[in-house]
Amino acid sequence: MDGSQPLADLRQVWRMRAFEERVRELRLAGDAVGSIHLGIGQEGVAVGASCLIGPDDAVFATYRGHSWAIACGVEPEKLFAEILGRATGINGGRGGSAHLTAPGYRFFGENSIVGAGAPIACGAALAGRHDGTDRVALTVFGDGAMNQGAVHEAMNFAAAFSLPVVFLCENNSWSELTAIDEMVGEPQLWRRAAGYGMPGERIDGNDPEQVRDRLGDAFEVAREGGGPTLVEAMTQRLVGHYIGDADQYRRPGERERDAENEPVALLTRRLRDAGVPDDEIAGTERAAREEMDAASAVALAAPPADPATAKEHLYA
Amino acid sequence: MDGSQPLADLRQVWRMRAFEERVRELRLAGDAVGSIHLGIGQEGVAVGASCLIGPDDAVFATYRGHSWAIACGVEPEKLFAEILGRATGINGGRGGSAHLTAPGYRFFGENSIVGAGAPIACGAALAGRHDGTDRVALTVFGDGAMNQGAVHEAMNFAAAFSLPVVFLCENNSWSELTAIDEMVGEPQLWRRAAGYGMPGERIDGNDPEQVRDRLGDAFEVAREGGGPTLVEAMTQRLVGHYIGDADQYRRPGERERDAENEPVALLTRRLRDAGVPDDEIAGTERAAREEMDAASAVALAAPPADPATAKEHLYA
Amino acid sequence: MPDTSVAARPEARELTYGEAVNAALRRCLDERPDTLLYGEDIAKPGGVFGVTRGLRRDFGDRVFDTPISESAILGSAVGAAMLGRRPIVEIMWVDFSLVAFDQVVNQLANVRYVSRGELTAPVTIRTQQGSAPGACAQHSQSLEALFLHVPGLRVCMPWTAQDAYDLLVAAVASDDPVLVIENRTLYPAGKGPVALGGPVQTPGGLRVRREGSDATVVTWGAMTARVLAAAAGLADEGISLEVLETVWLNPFPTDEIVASATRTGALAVVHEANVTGGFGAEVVARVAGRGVPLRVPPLRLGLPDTRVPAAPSLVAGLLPGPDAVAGSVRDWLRT
Amino acid sequence: MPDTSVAARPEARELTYGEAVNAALRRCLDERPDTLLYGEDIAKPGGVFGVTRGLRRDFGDRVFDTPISESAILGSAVGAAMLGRRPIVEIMWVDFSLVAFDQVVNQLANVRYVSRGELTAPVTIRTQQGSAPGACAQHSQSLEALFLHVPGLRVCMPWTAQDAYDLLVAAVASDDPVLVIENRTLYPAGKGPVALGGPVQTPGGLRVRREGSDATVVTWGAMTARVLAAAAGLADEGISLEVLETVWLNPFPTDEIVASATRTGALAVVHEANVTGGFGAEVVARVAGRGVPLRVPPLRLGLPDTRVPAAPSLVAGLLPGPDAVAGSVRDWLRT
Ligand SMILES: Cc1ncc(C[n+]2csc(CCOP(=O)(O)OP(=O)(O)O)c2C)c(N)n1
Ligand SMILES: Cc1ncc(C[n+]2csc(CCOP(=O)(O)OP(=O)(O)O)c2C)c(N)n1
Ligand SMILES: [Mg+2]
Ligand SMILES: [Mg+2]
Repeated sequence: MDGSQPLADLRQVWRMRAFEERVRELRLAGDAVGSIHLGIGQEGVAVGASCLIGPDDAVFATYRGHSWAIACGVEPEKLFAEILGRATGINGGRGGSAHLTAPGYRFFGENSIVGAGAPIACGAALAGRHDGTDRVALTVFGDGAMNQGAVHEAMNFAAAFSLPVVFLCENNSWSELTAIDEMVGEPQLWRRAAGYGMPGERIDGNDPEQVRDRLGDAFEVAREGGGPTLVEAMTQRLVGHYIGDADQYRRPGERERDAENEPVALLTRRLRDAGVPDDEIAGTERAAREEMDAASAVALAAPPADPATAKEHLYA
Repeated sequence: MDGSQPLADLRQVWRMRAFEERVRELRLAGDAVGSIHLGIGQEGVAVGASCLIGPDDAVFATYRGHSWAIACGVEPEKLFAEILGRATGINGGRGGSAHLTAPGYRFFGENSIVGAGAPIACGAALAGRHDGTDRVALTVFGDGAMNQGAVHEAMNFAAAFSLPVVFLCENNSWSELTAIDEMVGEPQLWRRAAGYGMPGERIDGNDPEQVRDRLGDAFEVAREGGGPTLVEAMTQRLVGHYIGDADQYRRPGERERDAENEPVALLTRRLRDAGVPDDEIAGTERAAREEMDAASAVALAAPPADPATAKEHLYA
Repeated sequence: MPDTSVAARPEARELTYGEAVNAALRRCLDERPDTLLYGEDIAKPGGVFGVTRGLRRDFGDRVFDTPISESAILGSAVGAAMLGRRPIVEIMWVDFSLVAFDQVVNQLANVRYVSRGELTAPVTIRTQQGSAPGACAQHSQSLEALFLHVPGLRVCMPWTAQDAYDLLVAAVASDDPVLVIENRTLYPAGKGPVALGGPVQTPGGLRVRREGSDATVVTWGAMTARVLAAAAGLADEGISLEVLETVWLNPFPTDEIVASATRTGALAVVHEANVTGGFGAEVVARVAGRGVPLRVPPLRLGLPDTRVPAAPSLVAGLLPGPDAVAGSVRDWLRT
Repeated sequence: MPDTSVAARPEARELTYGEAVNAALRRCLDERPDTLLYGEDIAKPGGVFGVTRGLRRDFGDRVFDTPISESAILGSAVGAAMLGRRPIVEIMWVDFSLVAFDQVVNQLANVRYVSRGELTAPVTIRTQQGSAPGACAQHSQSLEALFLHVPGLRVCMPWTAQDAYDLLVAAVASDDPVLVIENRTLYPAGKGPVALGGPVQTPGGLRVRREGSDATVVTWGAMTARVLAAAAGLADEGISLEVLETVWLNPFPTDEIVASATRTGALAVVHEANVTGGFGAEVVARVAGRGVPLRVPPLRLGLPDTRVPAAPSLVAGLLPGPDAVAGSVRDWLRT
């Protein structure tokens, strides 16, 4: 394998990670406030998915959705500004870290209610059936969300009507502070797909290549009228559930395993194996940090959202 | 096979059917009012289940639950009175046909919200884990209820905690006026069980013998700590969704097939094959009709629920 | 059910309330290709109350039945609306909306606000509510107050066949999400001339159902009939009630009600919902907050604070009928 | 978090609001073997706010974590209560209750009524709500009014650490279902002496937080602090407010409020919920309905009728702080 794709992937992983590490600094410094959920360690999924998302597609993410917004192409500056509550934020400060929305970028938003995005994605797919596009709706949620009624209803709804929805479960083993394997009778979550009459599979979410390939199949099936698929992407968050989570519930050996599997480690190994020079590899991180430093500086310089506008846009 | 069990079964089927046919007369005569949902044709399931329900068990049914109340041993007189809105009704007229409750009979009630009984049943099972009983909670619902979020949550909850719950889906092919097979991607509903990590199977709900046997296994597993099971009992309603439903949505050949499969037909054939005399078979119906005529007459003679009591029992 | 397909020509047709709803849906499906109509049993079977009959036949797969999955119904409506459709969805009984209330409150109502209007959610939710003989506690509630506490959501409650038509057409045309609360006891009722095809109205406004000078009675939904019957009876006794039916509850016609109460010097609100926390409290609070001088303390009538029993004799003891309304108003104005 | 395990001896301990909740739970688990405590992340991790720490360790499998399944949590609580348990369940944010609102309204609240007391549902639902800096629209609502429109359900909202303890103990002891709405901004706050182990209170009553003669201000929850700060400031200007904190909203202390408003001749209600359809309307309507003569029209303050934005600068422009409360009250009393 030639190194150009993994290098591009690593560059993207680093953009997401550098973005979130900068967000963490801003939160710890008090420039940003409130609950912020980082996806550090999980970037492989969004990176692998990004090139699959077509111009008419629609992405629905969760509160842990910064990387998905970046994957959809939203400028980091506007995301920083949003998280910082600035007037220049992508939603003028109304959404914040946990409710980002950028329809112009095919990013139909984060959702802070576990599972609620899945039925909404069904609607986006349904719209595509009537508006002449070949839209695929991608809904991303966590392992814990699999136990929420709305996700179940969405999966059946999509399967019954063969809607072009891709259900992407990012299984990071934890739902907040609780281990998913203690909260289900069958920890292989993808196995639920068969009951709905749709294909399902488990993939390595840390490998953008594999995500591109297998999630790509799901997109293709959906786009060609074959209906929904459930993809369970195994991954890990290297950080707490939210910034401030003491993160002390990890199991023995977990952190070591995670450190080995996470996408930066995986892609770095792959690049080395392909003979890409260390300096070029390190350059991906450097460039990303520079980009995010600059973007966050611009955001920080922007004025806070104007209170005088707070009542606007409630009704047409 | 000796004929005594099928004869007893037929007797029970007839009690349920005669009860409901009498309810229908009362509704059409205007003595009872409102939406009433009959389970005529589906009695095989409740008849087969009745002997499995132990003294500490708890049964949760739906609006189509008259037969389940009878299976739990509630006196038809009190059920008639309830459906007629009489003071002597099992709930003094507060529940009506669709919200009967008789905890003294292990009947923890009908529920008129599709799917809502399933999580409640989990709680009954949970209570059993702490109160020293070997309670099994039986929750009965329709095929359409399988698509309701609450049922999904309940199944996972029970499976995750190995709760002694038996999930019994009475699949009568129709959810109100809509065919279940058009509302799911996988019409073999029992196949959902595997995704939750619990056993599931499809059985003939028209045959009390088979219900007793297979549902009995599920009860036994649950009682011995083996956790929940999903049983899909195939059956049919021979009447409309509610009294007054014009019932014109049936598919070609459906009525004929249903008439052949329904429990009276099935048990009658079995009894004839076992050499039970026709007169004895016919006697089951006669006795049931007499019982229900008498019971309904008593109920009809009772006074209506007293409006002066309507505000009582809201709070402790 | 008569063919309501001529809706586009402005003309009056003899229709029941349910037929008027059908005519409105037909018009919307006809005039707006971006509409979708779906819900449980609404397409092939034509609805449990027969209200949507014929629409599947005439509009094909824009009209479809759904699984019993209210979160999927409402959630998909939110998503389809974000992506440019104009879904009209049915929640068969308002009571069932509670299994999916998140999609209304946390999702639908936030779309426009959070995106500063970049996204909109022009969803129409049709539902019906109210007490009918024999219905159980889970099928009898009047829940408009819950929705009226949700900024971002418009709410209306037609009582006449004409309003069943006009409000629904207005709801579908509105770029805001609108909840239309019908009443199942009215579907087969109220046959009379309904003007179809008229200009699309804007959400808002009220109906002066009766002019009067002794007291202002604000009411909505099926209670309007009881209030009007009470008012007719009281008129014979020389008590003159002004009856205002607030078909739109959001936006709410505060000014008109304040003006009427100022004129009559007395305010009563009558609704079918439980009194405590009902929207009657809001009406009273708005009028009181404007400092309207009232001769007598404002009166609220509704379902007392209990659950709803099934037996007709029990409900009758709870929900005020025309006589009870008249009696309460009489006693109130005499104090 | 200090060990709160000595709850049974009546003594005062220095506790935060969150620690007081913990102490109350500990006492209930200790004294009542029929209690169960469960919800998302509440057992092994001790809760996302650390409020339930140590209880799993000390009470074993009566305390457990659940899947993210609010319908299963609430529904199973209903069932367990029907069968003789006394479940205390947590809904992490009140906003999340909306995914399972059916289990509260259509199930829990009906149990006793429909069965005429043959079945009861002594469930305690603990949740928390309110606006905190940076929280998004889906994590910032104050929804007490929705629950207060549901007959059959008791509702309280503690503000002090002492009430966080007392109300919760009272809720668990009550044979009715009770919703206890806490406030996450208070968990780490309010460290002070909390009397533990005192007699179990009965639901009901209010707290006179400040006596005064110029106006009665009714408030609850975290707004109490803002109102008291405003009242302290206004006192320096010679405006004397009587501040009543209605820790129990159902049952509601109507008589006490009517008496106070009658004495002061002015009534304001301040809450964190949206104004329209908020429970402030009910308070005003009750006082108005009693014909209490008021010098000035009643005042309602709360979140204006919008959704809740995330940016602190935007929320600050919406939710009245102490100064805005003081300003509004000053203007109001001067008219
Ligand atoms: C309906 C609902 N219940 C509970 C929560 C609180 N909550 C937020 S994130 C979370 C855990 C979700 O876990 P998972 O789905 O695995 O996603 P992850 O956070 O791991 O990405 C919970 C319980 C919520 N936001 N919505
Ligand atoms: C949450 C909810 N949605 C919709 C309804 C209306 N409804 C009552 S019965 C029914 C059909 C249920 O079908 P199924 O589960 O197959 O049970 P069956 O009636 O066939 O016994 C529907 C949609 C309801 N009662 N509750
Ligand atoms: Mg997770
Ligand atoms: Mg069915």
